[in-house]
Amino acid sequence: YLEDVKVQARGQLQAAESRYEAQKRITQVFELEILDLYGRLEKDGLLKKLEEEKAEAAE
Amino acid sequence: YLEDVKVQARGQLQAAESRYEAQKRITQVFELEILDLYGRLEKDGLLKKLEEEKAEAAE
Amino acid sequence: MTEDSQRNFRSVYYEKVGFRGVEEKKSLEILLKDDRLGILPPHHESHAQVMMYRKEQYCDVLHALEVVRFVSDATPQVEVYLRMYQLESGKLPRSPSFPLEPEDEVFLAIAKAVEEMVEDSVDCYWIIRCFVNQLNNKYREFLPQLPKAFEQYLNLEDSRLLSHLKTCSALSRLPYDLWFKRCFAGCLPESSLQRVWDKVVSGSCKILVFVAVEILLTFKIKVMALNSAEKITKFLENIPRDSSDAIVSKAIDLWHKHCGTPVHSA
Repeated sequence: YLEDVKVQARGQLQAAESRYEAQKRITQVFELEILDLYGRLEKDGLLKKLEEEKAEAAE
Repeated sequence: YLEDVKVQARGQLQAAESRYEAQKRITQVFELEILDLYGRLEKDGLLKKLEEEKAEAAE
Repeated sequence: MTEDSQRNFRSVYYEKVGFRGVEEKKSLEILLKDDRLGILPPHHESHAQVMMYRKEQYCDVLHALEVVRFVSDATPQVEVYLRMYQLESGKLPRSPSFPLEPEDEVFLAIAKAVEEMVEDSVDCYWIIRCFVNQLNNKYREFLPQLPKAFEQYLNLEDSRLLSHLKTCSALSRLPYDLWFKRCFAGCLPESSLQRVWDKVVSGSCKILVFVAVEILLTFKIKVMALNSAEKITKFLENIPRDSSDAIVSKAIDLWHKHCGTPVHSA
């Protein structure tokens, strides 16, 4: 019975691990997208404006 | 001893789940950031176009 | 006096007044390993793996904040902890320059105090996170009742002092947020604070009431001499730090007197 419990626990842990890995891959794709978008904004020399707007929005 | 194994497994599972939940939150934040950055790029693109049109009309 | 002889003096002093001595300083770290905050399960074999999960989660969240440019190398460490906590609870604002909410200020005060007690930043974040979660979840309903309990126990201990506070209309304006929301973070020095938080973490938020009552009793003469709510509050927010160890010791006695001897306080 003890072995059963151990096997079951290991299974649950593995499921949680693989959910995490899947989610992390999504995050990594998004991260690349964000870096790319920031790059484009910077290239256009508009980042400064963006930051000004962000600061204004906070006021 | 069986109880020990169960408690230990539960602790590990909770930690794994928590790591997964954090990753999900990160995905949400990244998603919002991407939408926001696209919005700003589009706005800047439109603004540029508008200015170009204005300049043309003035010629 | 060298650092060593100071420590000896301290531990001798602690023994005299009946406390465990220099080990007190480590108590929060012991709590961490003890699982009373639920950070680590109470089994050593799984500690390594759980700690790895905790560390990875910390790194994931921190990195994410850097990606969206919410924190940078210049961001103060306690603010980094705040942003991490906000992200994890789905409360990250749209911009880092938005004004902070009162609950954020509470978080920062607690984070500053924990930062002084715990060196490792991963441990530090997890302790803050769990402590704040405990206040927000387990104690959510109790904390608003503490000012009333404070009034009751002060009445039992010194009704004249209570009358004086009422006469000055000071009772409703005492620093309750500092006492009960921030759990004395920024009010008591680190060593005294640890002994109070040790009790809070172990399940008694009522200790906060007795610390507040002891502060009033300790500074009775001073408080009785002040006759405006504003002056009284201002004084209580900035009490002299050198008396805090004695205050906490007396508060724990008072707690035992009124609430018996809870099992975890031995």
